[in-house]
Amino acid sequence: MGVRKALTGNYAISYAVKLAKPDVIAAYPITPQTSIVEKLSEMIESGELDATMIRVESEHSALAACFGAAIAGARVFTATSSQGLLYMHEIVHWASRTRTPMVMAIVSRTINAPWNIWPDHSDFMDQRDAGWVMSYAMDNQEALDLTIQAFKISEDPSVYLPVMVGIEGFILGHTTMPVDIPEEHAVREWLGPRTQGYVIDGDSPIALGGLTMPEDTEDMFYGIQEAMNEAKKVIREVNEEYNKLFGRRYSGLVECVGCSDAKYVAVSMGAWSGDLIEAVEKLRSEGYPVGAVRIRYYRPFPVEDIWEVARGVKGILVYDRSISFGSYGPIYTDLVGGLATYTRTLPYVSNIVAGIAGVNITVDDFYKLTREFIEVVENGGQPPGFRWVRVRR
Amino acid sequence: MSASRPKPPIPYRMRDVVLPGDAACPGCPIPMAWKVLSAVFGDKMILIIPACCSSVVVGTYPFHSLKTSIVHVPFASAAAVASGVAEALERRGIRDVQVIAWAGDGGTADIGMASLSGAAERNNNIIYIMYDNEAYMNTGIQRSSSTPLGAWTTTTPIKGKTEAKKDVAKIMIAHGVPYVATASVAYPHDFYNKLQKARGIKGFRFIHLHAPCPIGWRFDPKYTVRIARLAVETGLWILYEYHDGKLTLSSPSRAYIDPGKRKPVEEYLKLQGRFKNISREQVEEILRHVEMNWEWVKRHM
Amino acid sequence: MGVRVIQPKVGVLPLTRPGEGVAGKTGSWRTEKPVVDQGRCTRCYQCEIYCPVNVIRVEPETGAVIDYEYCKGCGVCADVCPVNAISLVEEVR
Amino acid sequence: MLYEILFFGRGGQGAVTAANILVEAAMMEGKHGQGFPFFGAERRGAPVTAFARISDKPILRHGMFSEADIIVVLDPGLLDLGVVKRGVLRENGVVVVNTEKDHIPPGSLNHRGRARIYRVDATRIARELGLVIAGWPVVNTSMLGALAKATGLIGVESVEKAIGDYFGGKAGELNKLAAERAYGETKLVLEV
Repeated sequence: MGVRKALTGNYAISYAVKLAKPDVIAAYPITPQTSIVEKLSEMIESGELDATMIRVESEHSALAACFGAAIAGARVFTATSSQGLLYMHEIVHWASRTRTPMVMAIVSRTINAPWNIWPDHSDFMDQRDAGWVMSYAMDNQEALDLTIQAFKISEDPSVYLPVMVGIEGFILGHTTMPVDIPEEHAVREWLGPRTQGYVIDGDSPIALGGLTMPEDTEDMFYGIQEAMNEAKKVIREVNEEYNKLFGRRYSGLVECVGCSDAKYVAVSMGAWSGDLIEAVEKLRSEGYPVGAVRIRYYRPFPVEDIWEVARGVKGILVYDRSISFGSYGPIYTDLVGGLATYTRTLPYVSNIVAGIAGVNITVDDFYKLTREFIEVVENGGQPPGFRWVRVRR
Repeated sequence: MSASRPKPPIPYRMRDVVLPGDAACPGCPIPMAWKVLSAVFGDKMILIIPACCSSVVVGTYPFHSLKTSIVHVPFASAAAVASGVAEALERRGIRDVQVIAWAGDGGTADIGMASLSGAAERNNNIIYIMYDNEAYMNTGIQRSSSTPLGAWTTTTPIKGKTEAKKDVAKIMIAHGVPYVATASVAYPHDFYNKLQKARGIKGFRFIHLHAPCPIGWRFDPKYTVRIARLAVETGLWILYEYHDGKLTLSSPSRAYIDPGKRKPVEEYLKLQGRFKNISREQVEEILRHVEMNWEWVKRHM
Repeated sequence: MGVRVIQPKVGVLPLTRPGEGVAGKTGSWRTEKPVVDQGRCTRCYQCEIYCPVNVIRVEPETGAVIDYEYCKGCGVCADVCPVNAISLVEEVR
Repeated sequence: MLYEILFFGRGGQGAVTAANILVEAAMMEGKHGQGFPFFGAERRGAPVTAFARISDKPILRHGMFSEADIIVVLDPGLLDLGVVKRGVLRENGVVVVNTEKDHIPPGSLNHRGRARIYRVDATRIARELGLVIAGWPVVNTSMLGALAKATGLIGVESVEKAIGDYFGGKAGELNKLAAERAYGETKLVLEV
């Protein structure tokens, strides 16, 4: 079996990448991502990892170089945050629309200006329409496990889409926790050699991404939507295989705590889900019939999984750590839209946007906000549909 | 025009890769240059093409007009994608395939400059060819930093460009890369020899290829080669190689080190509608730049 | 490092393969047609080297032969011919 | 039981490293842990805060906190500056201070209820062992030894093993020795 090490979330990702044995890594420094690629550079220079590091001059080139290496048959990895991810955005789309398997870690940091290095989900959410499979970890162990799984999912012929794995900067990125690192050989055997739908290596004269008429392009984009649907199945299978091989207990696209008898559910994603689960457990111990739904995979959006637990509940409270200005939190809009495809009578679905720009939200905050929501509904009232909970009011 | 007989095997291997019936405008020199590439590399090349005329020239899904591999990439990313492809090939032990970034002047001198500079500084194992038609032709003739002084474009519609042409080859020399050359579509043998030379060198190689555009430069398409040749014969476009810290003047340009041998620059300008409104002062300024360029070349020989 | 190429189970890849006439029979674009005077042709290859559409073949026996199916009629061949063996005539259809 | 621990030090004294080594030591005892720096930019010499959580159950909560069960002060000057008062010590909390003096001004602490205050002269231990880097006595490993003694939260053997793993070689040996000596020299100076 593997070993247990005390690792930051960033290092947990570095170790996961090492186990997946990429051929090429290209990255550019940005706080709070940098220590992932610093660690990988150290692994490469010490000979621990046989890979090529392309030390590029920008994030745009980081993902472009990864894209180039990937289509030429290399397993690749990069990582970034915030402005860096925004700078990459063009290539983010290029990678998915060419069905290029690759893995990128996003160490979330809010989008600037003003300068701010603290985490919310705005950088991650900015990529939500880009055709990447998107997962988000709750703790460092999951950061490692999701990163390893990302390679498997990305290279599955039913998927062939790039995968991004998110963690919050600092909250996981710079926080040391014990992490079980699986045995290298077992991971490599499970992942197997790199798989992709085509390879551009000069062996046959194919061209990628040339001018395409609307109807043909639409067919290609439709295929991405189909691949996203396939990805749901693949993610569940990969999870099960991984659990069995490495002794984990992950659920599929979402994780539910106390949902079986819940009349209310609180939905969240990321590290603060842990705080929310703690609050929900406290509420349950006090007799409140509430469960917590944690989103592990945001794309494809796990609406079926949420419907499973949400059908028949009286209220759903969605915690978003980013805001689509002029609209709502993105998880909320995805959830309401998704549930509306199942039913014409939705329960109360409320949205709380909080923790924006790195504002700390505690177990206590979750406890109070969730209890308040339940009590309003129980007392026959109507909870506010949308609230932006700020520390300074 | 000289009647020198070409040395085989150029014309024969030129037949291999470029398929007829592409989407280039009549007289476009892009496929001419590809024929020379094919003479050197056959189909063992991967062209990395950012947004430019070439993205369109090769045709529409599900076919493309070159019997070789192409990767179409976003505007600013040619050098970076090429770096990635080259590193992957290296790791896979594929040595007989040349990765070539093929980008226009906009994709090189403007939006692609950072990624170009990055790849050059890293000395990634690629050949970067900037085919320079001196404006954004694919979007309809807008000014680039490589547009020459005085030239009309749709974004310099009345006064013409008021600044001098950016000298990208010099910028690349300053990067200390192993090989930099200038070339012209009018001199395919010279271009061929430079590609052959570049082929034998490992690391980052840059070729700045002068490529007149009949549409954007406003001339009869049959004059593509004539105009490209005039650029050299007037001394405006100097063909040279820079290798191992030494600059070598290429044979087509050798005579023109003597200003007396150069044709009058007006012969070049008057054939092109884009210089219709160029002022006397601008012509003087161009001549001053020509002189400065030659002085620079002499200093580095 | 190994790489396995397996077709995707769903979707269409944005890949193309080489083909002639990606822009159609480009011979129809011509307004002028280059005509070779074989008696004058010296087999110097200039027209073949420069032809942007790659439709001219020079063979020692035949001299320059133009494939009019794709020739766009740009006239470059006529301009580069050192012995004026190619003339441009108005296209008549 | 979840313990939350605040480390107050100055940039360069290794408060963050101390938090991380503590997590490793807890891990060796089968416990769960989190160790992290203040989320932001900190500069050498300026006051810094590091955080740790240790629990026998998986830790769900994340992020910084200002209330703690244990406060570790790496630099006595921070007491006078009022920096330590930024952390609120919970009922029955423990404070461990690096100081040569037995007198700790009670007003320099912020405690909810009863508290026990321990001290150790970690600076002297570091100097005697030659643990000085770029002019700075390395006190963090001594303070971990003192923490083990004062709280019993973690065995000093685990602390020493984690220190050895973290530094390795001669530095590891010296730092283990520092922790061991601090463990022996730590004493209770005040109960409030």
